[in-house]
Amino acid sequence: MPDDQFDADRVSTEDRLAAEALVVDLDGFEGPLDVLLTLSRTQKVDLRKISILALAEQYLRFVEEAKRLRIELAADYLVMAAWLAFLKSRLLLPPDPEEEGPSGEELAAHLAFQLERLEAMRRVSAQLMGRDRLGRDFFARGMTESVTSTRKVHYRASVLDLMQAYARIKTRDDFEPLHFRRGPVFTMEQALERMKGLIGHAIEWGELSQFLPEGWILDPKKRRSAMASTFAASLELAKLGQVELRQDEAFAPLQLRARQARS
Amino acid sequence: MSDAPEKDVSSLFEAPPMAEQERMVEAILFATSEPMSARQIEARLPHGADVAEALVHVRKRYQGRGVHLTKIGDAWAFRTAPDLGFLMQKEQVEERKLSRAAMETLAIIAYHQPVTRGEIEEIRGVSVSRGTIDLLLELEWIKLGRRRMTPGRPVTFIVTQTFLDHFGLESARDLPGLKELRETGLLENRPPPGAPIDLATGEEIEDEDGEADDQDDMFT
Amino acid sequence: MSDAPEKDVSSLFEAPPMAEQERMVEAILFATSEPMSARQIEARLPHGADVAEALVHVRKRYQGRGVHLTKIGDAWAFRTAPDLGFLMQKEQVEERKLSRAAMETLAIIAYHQPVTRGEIEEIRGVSVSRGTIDLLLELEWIKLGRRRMTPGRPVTFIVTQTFLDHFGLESARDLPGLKELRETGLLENRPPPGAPIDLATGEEIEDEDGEADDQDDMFT
Repeated sequence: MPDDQFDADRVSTEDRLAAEALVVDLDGFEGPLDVLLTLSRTQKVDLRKISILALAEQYLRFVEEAKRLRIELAADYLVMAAWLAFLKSRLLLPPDPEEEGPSGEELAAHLAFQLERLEAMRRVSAQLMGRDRLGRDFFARGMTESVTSTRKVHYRASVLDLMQAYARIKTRDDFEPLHFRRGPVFTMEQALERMKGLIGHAIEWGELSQFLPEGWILDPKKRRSAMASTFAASLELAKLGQVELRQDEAFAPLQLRARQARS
Repeated sequence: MSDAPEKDVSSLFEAPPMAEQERMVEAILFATSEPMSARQIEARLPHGADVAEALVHVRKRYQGRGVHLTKIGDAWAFRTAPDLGFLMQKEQVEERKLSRAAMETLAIIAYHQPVTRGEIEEIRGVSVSRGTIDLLLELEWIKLGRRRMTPGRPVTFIVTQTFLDHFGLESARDLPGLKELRETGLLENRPPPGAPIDLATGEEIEDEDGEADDQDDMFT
Repeated sequence: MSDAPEKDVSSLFEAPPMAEQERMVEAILFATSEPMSARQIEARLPHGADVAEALVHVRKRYQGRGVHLTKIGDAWAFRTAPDLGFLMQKEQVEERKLSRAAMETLAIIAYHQPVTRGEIEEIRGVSVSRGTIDLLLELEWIKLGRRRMTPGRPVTFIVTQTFLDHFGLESARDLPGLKELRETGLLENRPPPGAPIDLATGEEIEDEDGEADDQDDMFT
């Protein structure tokens, strides 16, 4: 027993030192899983044989240490701490037959799997980067040949360009400095001009809304402006005797057609 | 249909002898720095040429030489022998140093492809940092795969031919350590037991059942 | 120059065997971007190499092949065999980046297809020039879709298989949506570099190559 006690103290001192080192170095870590992986190395065992309980305790000490030093930890570090505290209780307490959900062992096994997988990805990432690489260890043809005779423009565009272009359009408004912007207005003059061009073909009765200009139909604000000016323009044309207007009842759609040639 | 007229017509377009086809393939591939697929090469050769066979000949001819014919996915390119890289300091391109996050993300995409952003985050235990995916797309080492047929239909990422070319891989099957990873089950899609907690976001992970097929696509 | 006794004592300063020198010269001349003189090649080779002899060997090896080692002035370079020049004709391509106007128009078509010209203008906030649409049609990245069943029956545009091939997409649906763009950091919180926006008017600044949108008086 005293041996155990002593052992536990010694480990915890080591852990504390390790935790302090981690806290100081927090910027170098990529999230809680990374910290856990680093902590697990202090156990110096195969990741498959790692003690998740010990690891959970080490991590909780790391978080306490950070709190003691008044270092603000990102939320995900705290989420992990809460989860590990939960896991620890599951591992220590006898299983409650009433309780739903996976056992502590299952949760621990999954965490071990995640750590092992992350370490494996680190390993292969290093292997990949250490391979012979184009432009560093082996090379492509430097003097590509081109016989000047047929000229063809090859447009280059990547999917990244495409996505950025779209993102750019969609965020353009965010970058504009604050200034009063006149809403889009389709002027009466424009509407008149347009209606004069169209009216010759309007032999049948047609609704006013059909005469709205393309590009002014989807956006409600623009539509309202176009509707108003188109309406005003049609009144003007009626006054000039070029169109006829009718409306079946109040608030019914307004209809118009070209005034019959001879009347 | 009689044979005689056909013969006459085909003789007009008769493929040159294999030795000649080989020369042509050699010339075409020598002239470009980009890998070319057999189909692209074929489009440049006289009608009736057997590109596959010509490529085999060319490859054999350059074995052990200072320049090799390498296969990159379904394309081909001449590349200098890697052991002679030290002679080429002048041609060496300044390499952009990749962050650890970018290297790991790349490895995860290569070994787990097609893979969603959520899965990358689940493996790394952190959210994918701003610009990491951006950088890898810009290098043309990754591209978009098919959307996952799971709720939310997330986009997936896969590695490209440029990636294979850069790392001297004939196919994604030749990734270092791939076999071992598969054998130890580390590439399996193992959902967390019970109520899944996503370490990156603390949110529940989407149901990822039935996508094992996707994952096998590249490697089987 | 290399004799029997030199063989087993491969000291650091010993020139590699001629076969090896030949490989080196081959690789150097393959990768270089301009013809190199014997002296330039020599400067790259290990000390004691005999460039002149190695060049003779390389030249002989490529005799009658699809590629020749040719002497240009006092420099050396690999060149396509003159009789195969005809194969190189299609190689002549001028790479040009798609203009910003075209890129944005293309993006809108890809994300919103089928989409009319009027709708493109609404989304972009500037009018779309005929030239832009024509270029995209010519590249076969877009094509005409069904006419809209609205007055005037405007034509719609959709993207093509060629588009999908070029951008390495299975389908346009695989493009990440706005939310995903934001999550992956593609949608940045600052205007991307090289994307000038005239803040005063919100109008587009003309492209360098003079392919400006026609700023119709439509909105003024």
